[in-house]
Amino acid sequence: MLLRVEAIVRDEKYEDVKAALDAIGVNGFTVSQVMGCGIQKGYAEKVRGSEFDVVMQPKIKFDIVVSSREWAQKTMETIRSAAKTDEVGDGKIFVSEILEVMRIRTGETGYDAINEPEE
Amino acid sequence: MLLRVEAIVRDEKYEDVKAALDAIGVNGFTVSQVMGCGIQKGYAEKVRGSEFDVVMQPKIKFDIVVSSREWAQKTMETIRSAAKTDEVGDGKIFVSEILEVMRIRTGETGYDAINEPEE
Amino acid sequence: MLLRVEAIVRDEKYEDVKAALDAIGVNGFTVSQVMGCGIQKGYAEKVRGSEFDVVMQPKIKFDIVVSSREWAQKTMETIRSAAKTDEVGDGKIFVSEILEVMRIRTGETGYDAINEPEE
Amino acid sequence: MNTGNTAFILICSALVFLMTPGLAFFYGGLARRKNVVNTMMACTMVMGISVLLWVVCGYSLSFSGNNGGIIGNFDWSFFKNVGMDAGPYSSTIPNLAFAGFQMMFAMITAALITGSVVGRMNTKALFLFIVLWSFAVYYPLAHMVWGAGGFLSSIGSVDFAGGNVVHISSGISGLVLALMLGRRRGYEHVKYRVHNIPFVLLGAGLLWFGWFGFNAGSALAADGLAAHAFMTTAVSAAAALLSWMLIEFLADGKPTLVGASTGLVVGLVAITPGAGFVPIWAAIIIGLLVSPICYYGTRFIKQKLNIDDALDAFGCHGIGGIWGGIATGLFAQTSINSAARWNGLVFGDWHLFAAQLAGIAISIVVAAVGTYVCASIVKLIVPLRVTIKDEMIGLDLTQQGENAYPSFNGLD
Amino acid sequence: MNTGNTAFILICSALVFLMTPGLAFFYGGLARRKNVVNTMMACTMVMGISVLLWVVCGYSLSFSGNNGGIIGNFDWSFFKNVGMDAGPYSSTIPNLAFAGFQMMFAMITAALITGSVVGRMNTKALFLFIVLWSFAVYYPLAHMVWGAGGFLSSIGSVDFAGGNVVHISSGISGLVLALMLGRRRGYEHVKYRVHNIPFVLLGAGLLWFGWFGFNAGSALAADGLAAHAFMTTAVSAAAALLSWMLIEFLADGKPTLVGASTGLVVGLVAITPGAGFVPIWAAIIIGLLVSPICYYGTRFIKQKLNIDDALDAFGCHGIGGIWGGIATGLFAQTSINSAARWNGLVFGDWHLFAAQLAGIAISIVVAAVGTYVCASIVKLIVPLRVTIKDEMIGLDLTQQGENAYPSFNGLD
Amino acid sequence: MNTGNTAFILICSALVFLMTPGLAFFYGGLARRKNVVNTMMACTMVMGISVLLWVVCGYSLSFSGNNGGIIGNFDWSFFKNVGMDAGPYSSTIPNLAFAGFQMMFAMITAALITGSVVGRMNTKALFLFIVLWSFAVYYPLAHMVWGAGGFLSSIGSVDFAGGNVVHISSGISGLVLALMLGRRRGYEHVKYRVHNIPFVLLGAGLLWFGWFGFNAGSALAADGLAAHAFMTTAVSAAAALLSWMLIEFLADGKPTLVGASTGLVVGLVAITPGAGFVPIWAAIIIGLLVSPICYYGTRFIKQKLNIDDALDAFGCHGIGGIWGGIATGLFAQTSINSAARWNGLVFGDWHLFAAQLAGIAISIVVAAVGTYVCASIVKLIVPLRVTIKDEMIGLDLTQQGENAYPSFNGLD
Ligand SMILES: Nc1ncnc2c1ncn2[C@@H]1O[C@H](COP(=O)(O)OP(=O)(O)O)[C@@H](O)[C@H]1O
Ligand SMILES: Nc1ncnc2c1ncn2[C@@H]1O[C@H](COP(=O)(O)OP(=O)(O)O)[C@@H](O)[C@H]1O
Ligand SMILES: Nc1ncnc2c1ncn2[C@@H]1O[C@H](COP(=O)(O)OP(=O)(O)O)[C@@H](O)[C@H]1O
Repeated sequence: MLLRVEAIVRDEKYEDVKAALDAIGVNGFTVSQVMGCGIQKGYAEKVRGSEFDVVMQPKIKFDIVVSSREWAQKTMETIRSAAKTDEVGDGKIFVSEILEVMRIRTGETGYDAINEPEE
Repeated sequence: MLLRVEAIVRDEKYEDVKAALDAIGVNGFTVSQVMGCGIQKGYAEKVRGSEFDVVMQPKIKFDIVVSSREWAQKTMETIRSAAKTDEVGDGKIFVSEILEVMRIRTGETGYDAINEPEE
Repeated sequence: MLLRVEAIVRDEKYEDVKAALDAIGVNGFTVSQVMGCGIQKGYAEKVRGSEFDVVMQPKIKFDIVVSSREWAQKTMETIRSAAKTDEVGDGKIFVSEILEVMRIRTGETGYDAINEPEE
Repeated sequence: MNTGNTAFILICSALVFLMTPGLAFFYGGLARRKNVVNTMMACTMVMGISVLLWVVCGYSLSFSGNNGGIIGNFDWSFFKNVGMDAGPYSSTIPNLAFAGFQMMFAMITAALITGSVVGRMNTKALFLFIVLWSFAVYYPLAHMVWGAGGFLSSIGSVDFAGGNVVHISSGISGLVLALMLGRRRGYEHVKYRVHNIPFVLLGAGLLWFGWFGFNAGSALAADGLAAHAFMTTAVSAAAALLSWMLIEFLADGKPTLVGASTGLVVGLVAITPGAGFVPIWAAIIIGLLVSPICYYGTRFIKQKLNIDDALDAFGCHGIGGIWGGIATGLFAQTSINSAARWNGLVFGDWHLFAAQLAGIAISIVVAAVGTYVCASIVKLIVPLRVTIKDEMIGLDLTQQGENAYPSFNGLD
Repeated sequence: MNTGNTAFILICSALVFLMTPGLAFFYGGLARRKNVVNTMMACTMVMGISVLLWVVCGYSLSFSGNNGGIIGNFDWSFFKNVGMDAGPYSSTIPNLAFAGFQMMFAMITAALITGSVVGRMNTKALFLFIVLWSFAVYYPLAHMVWGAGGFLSSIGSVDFAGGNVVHISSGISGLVLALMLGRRRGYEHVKYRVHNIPFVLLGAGLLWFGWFGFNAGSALAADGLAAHAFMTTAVSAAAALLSWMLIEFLADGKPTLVGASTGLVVGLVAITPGAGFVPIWAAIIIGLLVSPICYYGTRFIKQKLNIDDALDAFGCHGIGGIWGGIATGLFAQTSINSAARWNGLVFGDWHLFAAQLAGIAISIVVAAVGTYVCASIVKLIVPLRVTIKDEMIGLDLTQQGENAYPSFNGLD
Repeated sequence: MNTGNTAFILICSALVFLMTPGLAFFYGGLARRKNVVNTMMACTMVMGISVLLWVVCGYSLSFSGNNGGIIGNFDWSFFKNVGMDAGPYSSTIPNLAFAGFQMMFAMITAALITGSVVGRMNTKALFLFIVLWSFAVYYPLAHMVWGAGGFLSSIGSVDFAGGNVVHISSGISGLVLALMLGRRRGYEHVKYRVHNIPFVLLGAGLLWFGWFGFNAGSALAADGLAAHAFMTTAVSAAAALLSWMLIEFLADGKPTLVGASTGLVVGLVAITPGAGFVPIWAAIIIGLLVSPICYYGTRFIKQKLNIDDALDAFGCHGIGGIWGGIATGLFAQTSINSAARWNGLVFGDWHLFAAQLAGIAISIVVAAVGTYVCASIVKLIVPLRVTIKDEMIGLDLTQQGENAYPSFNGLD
């Protein structure tokens, strides 16, 4: 079963999460810059003495497609322990189903498309 | 049932949509900058007298994960009324299923992960 | 059946993929800038004589929602042939299910929301 | 004719010129991302308008002849009779060099106004406004303050490098224009964040650099007075930079770069009228005080009066310029520059102080009335303001058809 | 020796120096995001090459001695005999100061060429080309126009600050190189959007600032002629800025900032050869006309002739320089500067006009032939063009191994 | 008093001023995106501190009187007795102009240090440090080298424009501070990529521009020596730019823009002490050699010694300044400038060479000890370093409460 694990984490946790994913041997992932708001309502910024609410916080989104429930579980736990600060704004992890994968280079699909041949 | 509502709206509607989502009490959302094309084919830009087609238009993508069909419906309607201009290029809303959610801070999953405790 | 075809391709293949999608008459798509890593482990960059690994590579993500399995197949093949260089790092295509679509401008849903009326 | 003085004034003119592109970055950096090009365009088109009008008849109206102390005549139109020889304003430099130096002042003044109107003013209306305003406000004021027989100089009011002519006039004009335009859509709840802080510093750095030419060059010679004005300029800017940082530090412990940049600019504004009149220790005081004055002044205008002086053209230049004019009346010394007829108030003589107040008041009236009239005329021809839809999409795309950085969130 | 003149020329040299970094921003801003570093690198490496070659023998070949009116000799190589005393070209400034001033001209000229080749030229080939081109085109032309006994000056053709030597030569060289390189991949359908419009304005602002040194400094003294050239420079730029805005306004109601910036630059180009020869009213005409000439010229070259003169080095500098040379033949007055032997055509004398046409024609031939020969030699050593794959990935990564802004769409 | 010289020094002062904003861009461009504002703030606040302290007593301690060859006195505090007339250091320019020129040197020196500490130093601690350091290191060194009766000048060591005072002192101070602060978190594995390469070039371009004022202005007159220093400055920068490109070309075929920019800066550093002493051919050698010295030196410090000299304040200014001081001892000629008592080593006299080594050694000791003491005092008041959490979030948000470009990956 192909699953997409999508994690929205704090900006400053990017390097830690990346290192943690590398450590468990994830085969690949895609990262993008997003802005988010949730319970954490941002901070107040001052420009020349006038205060403004900055509600949207910069976050980093990791997208990892994995080929089993176990991997999804493992990935979630790894991300969680790397990204946690216990303060509001730590982010969320979403899991959804992927029907099909293809590696553009080889045309491989399914399990082979996201796992390295030697594994 | 966990659902992801994903809306692609006009750049300049960002603040209106955000305000509308705040108003109905959505618990959180994630926003990113994208480029899109559809029926709307962009505009022509002139640089030193030479004309260029600019097909891709900047758009804003909202991602909102909600915990019921009703909320998904409500969210879609809210976005639609805030983002509509009746001109080509207003964008699209996509709904898909999410299997699992986790709040990184607490490790809560499912409904609790995306709803504030006091609710 | 509504499907999302999501392709992560090389930066420099953006124009080729776009042209190829236009050529088969895709009705619309959304593009964003992402960073990725996979088997391709980046390159080494030198700043004033010190070497650094740059693991994350800039990639382009295409999101195309289509209304049938045939279109999904056609879209995948089109992207693959436009984006392929046969070198590591060409990227991946993911397909997932979409439950609902709405065109913001008209409120149309389902098939009509993503296909032009004249078709 | 003196080659040292001529070299100095020509180079200072180039330095003052650079202030307008510098201002484009100061303002452009502060603007929202969707209004960057439009904000910079305002300064850029002013470069064209001010120079061309100056040659056509602006210099003549400001500095040739005298009609009732209010305005000059047309004898020097198209620089007729303005040549390579010395003119009436300095015997050691070519009349053309003096004309060039003064031209840059006309340019930066008009450019300063545009800070009040960003995010909502129609480019066409702004263009017309700048043309009319040059005639209605700038040339008369320049003549009154610096022209032979000018009314303000005849009452003994002094303005070394343009406190009245440049800063008060632009600040007041900006304020009136902001009032006539109304606030930007959503002024109360939208967050106007600075889109590019390095650009703000770049602008502030170029302004300071150019300001050395502005103030030291106003001695019209490469002499001790120029060196004095150079030093008062530097120290006032430095003091204001530090006092703005201090205010922010006391407020929340985080002095900002936008604050430090703003501080140095208001320090430069405040010393402008007195640069060649006040002693160096006074320049420190002038600089230290201008930051709190402008900090709280800006806040009061925007939050209490609810006036959308978008980038604080009034809050910084108007208020800072008024303080500078008053401070000149407090601290000027005839021993530094005998162009001042009396010492300042702290040395016990009230004459100069009174003349300064009168000068400031008259400058305010001229600028306010002139701006109101000009903008009212423009309104008959084109609307002052863009449509709400254009404002939301942003003025870059709707007024200039451009996007400042299309490939940063888009693709190349 | 005169301190005022020496101060003026040294500072003007610094101002002209700043034009090359300014140009790096003007060009870099206009480039695509994947070619920014490479575009700026072209200007930067020219700074190194031009200065070093100038000291080695460039100055000598341009200004020492005379061989048939075509080229100088090697007597001043490594600045032997070039010292703190006055040289043959001015009795009031050190020969070293004159050498420094002229050095900056050699630098900016070579840098201008690079605008035609962005997005596809091999950095190594460009490096070699600039070296050869300096010998084949720049030093001969500089000698012919400004050197003692130079051929073009002997026929009475005049060039105040470098219309032929700087602008026509760089424009034509760029055009020939663009032709030899061929168009960028996908030239017909790819959209070349400006990646950073504020940088374009920054570059244009620094160019204008530096140009005051370029044109006024060409008087080689801080005198009335310098002031005159200062003023013609300003007004031509302003007029061209406005006329470019007008063209765009008439076309679609949206004057652009890239257009205004381009306008001011072509205004500066056009006045360069005549800055110290034509009256001020003529500078207005020269500026007003250069914008339509370059606007339609650029369009014709790119769309009709289908030549990929990428950032319009020819369209702006070549065409603008030719117009400037012709305009000098139309409007020059011996009463302004007796270095011109005759008045211009509008005053009824055709001699200067004819000499100008001859000068332009010869400059074009020298630049075109020289460029063709140099590029052909380079081609024997390294390919002129990068591979298609490298072109697609972008020259920043493939030629410099750098990414201009890695953390803007990536991550820090 | 001479107007040409006065004009020259005032304008050169403005040019040197511009180096500090330029440095803010050079450093800011090299920094990570989350530390841009903080890096630029360091340079900006130095502008305020250095100018204010200079007027209060810095100028006096550096240049008024003499206590044991080590430090001056307080006679010129608040510029008492510093006026429009000539002072003891030059008979042709106002004492105020000399004071202004020297003030800019104090500013840029302090700003240079900040390059070593980016990404981890507490802004408050840096502020305090700069204040103390000015007294403990800068004023004594300036007095020893340039003050009347200064110890280093009395032993015959020469420093034309600040090799010891500016570059060695800032480089060594940066190094000591970097050691006391420790490395940035994750120094071993995190990749520090340059966040904005065009800003690096902008900074380098403004530095080079300002450096003409720095070196040529150090002649304190617009004369042949100034022109000589102008030329050695240009050619050393150009040679170093090219030799840095060559090293990179040999390493992997891809010369970078960051490399070329760094090369030109170290070329400027290296020529600074000898600009008005060495012949022009020697300037080529000095420039060609400084790039490999700094390239391998920087590598050694960062990779072998594992010192986090973040933006290479020591690697470029310290090492380059030491090489420049030595090179002056090698190549100086009394015939160029009789302020040097002996010729350099290559001309067969070892006296100057020995004096230079002594001067360098003493400068290193003063800077190292002074920095250590000052930072130790500061540590008693506020921690030198920010918390780990603040370091990860970035100093922009945690120290300044700002984000350099909030709407680039965010939204406007
Ligand atoms: N319902 C949601 N849908 C999509 N993204 C969400 C949702 N809720 C939160 N997020 C994302 O997660 C981030 C952190 O959420 P927040 O509620 O502030 O913190 P926490 O998860 O620690 O309670 C937000 O900035 C947003 O990007
Ligand atoms: N099939 C699709 N898949 C993904 N995104 C789409 C699709 N169709 C449209 N979009 C997105 O929606 C935006 C608006 O679509 P467009 O067809 O121009 O307008 P409208 O929805 O008003 O007819 C596009 O710019 C694109 O980002
Ligand atoms: N498991 C994955 N989940 C999400 N994205 C992936 C995954 N594997 C690869 N990618 C994306 O695809 C890109 C190319 O993958 P890579 O393994 O380097 O090349 P190839 O697909 O040619 O073997 C990566 O940069 C990343 O953005």
